[in-house]
Amino acid sequence: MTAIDVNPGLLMIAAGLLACLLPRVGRQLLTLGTPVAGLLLLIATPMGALTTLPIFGYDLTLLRLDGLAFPFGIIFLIAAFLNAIFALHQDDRLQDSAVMIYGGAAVGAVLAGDLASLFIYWELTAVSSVFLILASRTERAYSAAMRYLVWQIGSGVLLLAGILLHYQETGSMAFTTITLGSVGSWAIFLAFGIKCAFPLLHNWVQDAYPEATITGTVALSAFTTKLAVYAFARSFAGEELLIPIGVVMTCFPVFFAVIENDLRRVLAFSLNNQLGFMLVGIGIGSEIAINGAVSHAFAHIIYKSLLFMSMGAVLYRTGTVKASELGGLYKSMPLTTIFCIIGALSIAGFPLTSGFVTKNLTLTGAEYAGYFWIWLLLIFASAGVMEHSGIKIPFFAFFSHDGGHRVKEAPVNMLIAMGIAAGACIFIGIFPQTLYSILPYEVTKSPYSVQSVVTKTQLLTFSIIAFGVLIRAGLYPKEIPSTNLNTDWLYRHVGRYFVGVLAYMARWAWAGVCGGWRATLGAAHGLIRRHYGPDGAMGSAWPTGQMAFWATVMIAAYSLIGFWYLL
Amino acid sequence: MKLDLILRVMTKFILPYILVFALYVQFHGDFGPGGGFQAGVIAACMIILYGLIFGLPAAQAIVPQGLVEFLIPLGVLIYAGTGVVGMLLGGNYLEYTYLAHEPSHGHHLGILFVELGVLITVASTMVAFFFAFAGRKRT
Amino acid sequence: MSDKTPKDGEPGWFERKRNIDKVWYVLLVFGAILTASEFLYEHHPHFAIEEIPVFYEIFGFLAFVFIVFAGKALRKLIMRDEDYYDRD
Amino acid sequence: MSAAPGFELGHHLPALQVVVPLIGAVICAMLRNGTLAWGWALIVSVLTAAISTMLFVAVQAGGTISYGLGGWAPPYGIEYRVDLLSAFILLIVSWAGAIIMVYARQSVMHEIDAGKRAWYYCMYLLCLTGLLGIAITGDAFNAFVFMEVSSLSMYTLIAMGKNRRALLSSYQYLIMGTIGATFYVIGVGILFTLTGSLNFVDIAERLVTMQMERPAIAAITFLTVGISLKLALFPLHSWLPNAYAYAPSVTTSFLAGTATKVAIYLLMRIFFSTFGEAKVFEILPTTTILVLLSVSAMIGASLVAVFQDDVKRVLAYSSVAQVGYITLGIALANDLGLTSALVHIFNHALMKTALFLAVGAVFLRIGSVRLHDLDGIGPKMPVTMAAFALAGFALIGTPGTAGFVSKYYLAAAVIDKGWWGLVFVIAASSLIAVFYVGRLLEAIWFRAPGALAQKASDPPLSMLLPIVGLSLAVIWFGVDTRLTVDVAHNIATMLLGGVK
Repeated sequence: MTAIDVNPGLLMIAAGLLACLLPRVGRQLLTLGTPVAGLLLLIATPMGALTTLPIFGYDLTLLRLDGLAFPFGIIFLIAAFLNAIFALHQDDRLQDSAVMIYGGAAVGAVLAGDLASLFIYWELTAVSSVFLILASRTERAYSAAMRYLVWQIGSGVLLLAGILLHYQETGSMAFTTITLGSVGSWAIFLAFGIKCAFPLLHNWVQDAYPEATITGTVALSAFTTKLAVYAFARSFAGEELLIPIGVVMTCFPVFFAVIENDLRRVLAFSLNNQLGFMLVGIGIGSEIAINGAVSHAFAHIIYKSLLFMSMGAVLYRTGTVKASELGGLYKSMPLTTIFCIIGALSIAGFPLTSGFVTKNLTLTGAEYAGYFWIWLLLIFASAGVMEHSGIKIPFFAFFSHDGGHRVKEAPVNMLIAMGIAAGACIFIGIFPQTLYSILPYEVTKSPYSVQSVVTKTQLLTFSIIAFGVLIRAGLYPKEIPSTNLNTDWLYRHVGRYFVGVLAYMARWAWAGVCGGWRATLGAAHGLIRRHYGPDGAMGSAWPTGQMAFWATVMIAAYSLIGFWYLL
Repeated sequence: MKLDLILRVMTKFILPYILVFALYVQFHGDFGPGGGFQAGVIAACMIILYGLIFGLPAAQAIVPQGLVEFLIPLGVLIYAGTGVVGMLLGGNYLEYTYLAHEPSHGHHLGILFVELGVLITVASTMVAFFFAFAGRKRT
Repeated sequence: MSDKTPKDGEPGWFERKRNIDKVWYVLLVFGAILTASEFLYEHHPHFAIEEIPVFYEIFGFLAFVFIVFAGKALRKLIMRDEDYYDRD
Repeated sequence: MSAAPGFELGHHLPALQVVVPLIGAVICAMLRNGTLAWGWALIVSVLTAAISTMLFVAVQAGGTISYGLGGWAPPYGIEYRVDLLSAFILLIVSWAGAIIMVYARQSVMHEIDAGKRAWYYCMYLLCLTGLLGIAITGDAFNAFVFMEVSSLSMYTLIAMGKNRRALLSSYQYLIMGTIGATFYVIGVGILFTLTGSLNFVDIAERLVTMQMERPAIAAITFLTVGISLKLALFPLHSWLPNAYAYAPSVTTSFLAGTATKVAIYLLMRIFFSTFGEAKVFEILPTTTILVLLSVSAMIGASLVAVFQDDVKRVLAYSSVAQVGYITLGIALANDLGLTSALVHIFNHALMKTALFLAVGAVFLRIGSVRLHDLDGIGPKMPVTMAAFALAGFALIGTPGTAGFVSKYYLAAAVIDKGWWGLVFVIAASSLIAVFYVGRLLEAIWFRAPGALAQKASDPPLSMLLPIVGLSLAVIWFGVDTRLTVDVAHNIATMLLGGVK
């Protein structure tokens, strides 16, 4: 191992742990400096580098750098850097170190070469990121964080089970292409799927991200799901099942986004939709489609961060991101407005923005492969993106009817972070070759053919015109403060009653058997507390007689069972 | 009770015989029933009886608390030390064969010391119990 | 856009009916130009549907309208009070 | 009889292992002065640890060592028998004893009255003697005697706690411990009437030819339940939390690191090298019962730990849960399962001792271990609490720490057996551990310090060193598994080799 072959992810994690102990200035230097150091380290690492460490009887591949890992590593580090600038105004030990460990784990996972390491980083992203939600320090955020954690750990557990099974079947721990078929591979697929917010497994994104802190949401939007995209690109490239899944993901969130009132939740829906594009690319699996997915992830992290940052700035200044309470902010926050519009144009994929040059690759991939319906639905989803991210976000936050907020422009550090991100969106849009050069495969064609520019512009412009028509005709749905049900209803609402009924029945049954003894069953927090808490049957100090009683019960049970077996 | 003349005089008479009986039980241990444990209890009875009749302070004047607390570990030390001596002389731990020139003498000697240790510890522990209970103030 | 923070009650540039109309007409004109430009370059359609004239314009418009109306319908089904989950 | 005259250290190591702390304890009691007694006890415990290390090396090199006490040849005399399993446990117990002793001086000065300190160290060494004795003896009844030696001294060690409830806890432990010991001795008695022998190896040889009759089952029953009480297997665990919570800090650390581990050793000794795996696990449904109890412990006790307000109680309930991991490994009765159980005995001793020592340091500084009083204490005692966090992460099973190694092997063992559901149980239990450890860490590091925590600071060096050392060892043994896994694997192979 040469000095340079160190996983930059480990560097970030170490710095994150160190940051815990430092005063504010030291932490800021670390949060800014470490991503830069990591970037330099990553660029200096020769392509194809491979570092292995023998442990537990097999080789852990600590570092594996290839064409697929490189762009993801780069963009994760850039995202960490942008987030660091964006967070400079706040003094929060917890978030500073959590976000670095989180980003570090994501980078580490991308550069890890075996499934065991992947699992470790996978869990680390889950555990570290939950602090970004907890850091909101509200009751709502706490319960959202717990639900988030359950999903994330669930994914981790599934991944672990999948890895072990996969290892049993193939004898290989290598993190590389996996063919769907065995139970193990399905478990891994599903574990990735949870983290990638597959339809029906998606709701933790909309549930948790809007509850995170202003800066936390930016980091959350960058790492977790894109790590899953990377994992799919690494292990399941060309797996056709991903295409229908991806298409569904591009389409269904747009309907929910239209009626959502919380603008950060709208962005969370839009995140799902964008992931769908990437998954379709991975599912198609051709060189151009993979390029499309990777570059889309790259560009997406930047403009989605930008959008979350602009909404963060709005939240920071006005204290709300509810569409029904906002509007007219362009007067107070002009720069934020401009940056937000640039982000919106990018995500919608207007020519000369990063979204255009990357989404074009995926669409071209679908065209070349001749998937007509896929292509059509992707076009449809593009119009959908225009609706909820391209128009809705900037329109309701900054224009629309005046919400009456008279606030200051966003803090300088936020403006700088947004400015850099906005600049990057346009830079990539104008000079796509810089991004194309680091993609896994060579890109030969420029995205800017007359046809593609004209047709995409037509599509998007007429979407805007449709918006104009609807809003002028008063047909556009009003913004109403509301909660919109989603799959989380199942476990947040029905689940509660279900658990309640179960617990009631269990208690009843127990009472019948042991005369008023309290049940030890129950899943809901209150129930567990009732039984396992300090006053519960399990948690309280037992009288000596009760202990002795149990000893007798055990003796009797063992004896009976033993004699039964000898009969 | 201190005023009861008969009890006081009789106790003073009996005490030496109790001690002699204790020593008899102790030394008779390898041939008949008896040994360090019983002897220890009997010896302790002497002090306890004295304490009952003449009061706790009087008993503690003969056997101070500090001495009792010293004797308890001392007995164990004698027991364990005998074993170590046997070990140093070439046998296994607690092997008395090499304590004397002849194995049977060695064993005799070994048992004697071990029983002495037991006597000291048991006697002093019993006394310590008595002191502890008798010394408790009513609350 | 004005640089100074506007006073309360004074409508901003984007809140005057006249200006909004201006933006709207510019948009319409731009749409018209785009539609016209359709006939000025050589088409390389991958799918038959792309050969329909003004396909992208119609598709974009209809897709948008569909999404909005579907959303409105969806609201009937899934919209609840804001504090829905907070109640016990 | 045997052995040529002349003293040879190597030959007498098994005896010295027990005799040194025993005589040390006695002399400790005679010293009367707390500080002197501590110095002496430190020397003795380090010597004891050195002896165990030498024994371990000797056993690894030359195989099982047998030592006939008093020169009487086994199986008629009492045999001290050191095989790899015994040597491994001796190593853990004696080193835990030595390391905690380094720490003990300041803590004991703070928590025990001056007049009782020498007695405290005496009892500590006696307890050490008893625990080592259980692990080293090859005689079933002698094991009972040592069990009583260790238990009686442990009751005293607990009762010396400052809190008045320490007395009640000690009394409860006494009742339960006595019931356990009685069951054990009943079991041994039945075995004696069956086989006419008290020597484990001899009993095993005689049992091989016997059918599995009802008395044998009764013996297994009493032995298992008796030892289960001692090792706090669910639902016989309830003496443990109070005993841990109200005992002096040093006692708690020592108890957590060693006492349950030795009981587990005894269980393994009886299951695998006395009755044999075939009798216990194939004829009887031991696996099912133990798995059920272990799982209940892993989930139930962990859940209880989540809601405790006293840090020591959180850790105590976690210990009950962790014992569940170990017994689960035993219950699987396969190579990987036993390996994981043994590795976890080692690792859990390591991390729990570290955690309790750190908590003891907190108690020294602020006089409370209620979670509420620990709010924001992290930045005030950074080194202690960083070590606490490390050990806490290990408790969860974070990769890179010792806790992960044991869980990894346990999961592998479960999979090897084909029981997939249990993987999720292990994961679920770890998840609950995330909650209770996270709750502690959140309070310690991320809350605003309260009035008590404000004036806290890191403890003196003599306390800090063991804490830091152990928590670094937690990392070390998370990466370097030669000592733990390789040895444990050899032991597992030996135990499953069956009764000769």
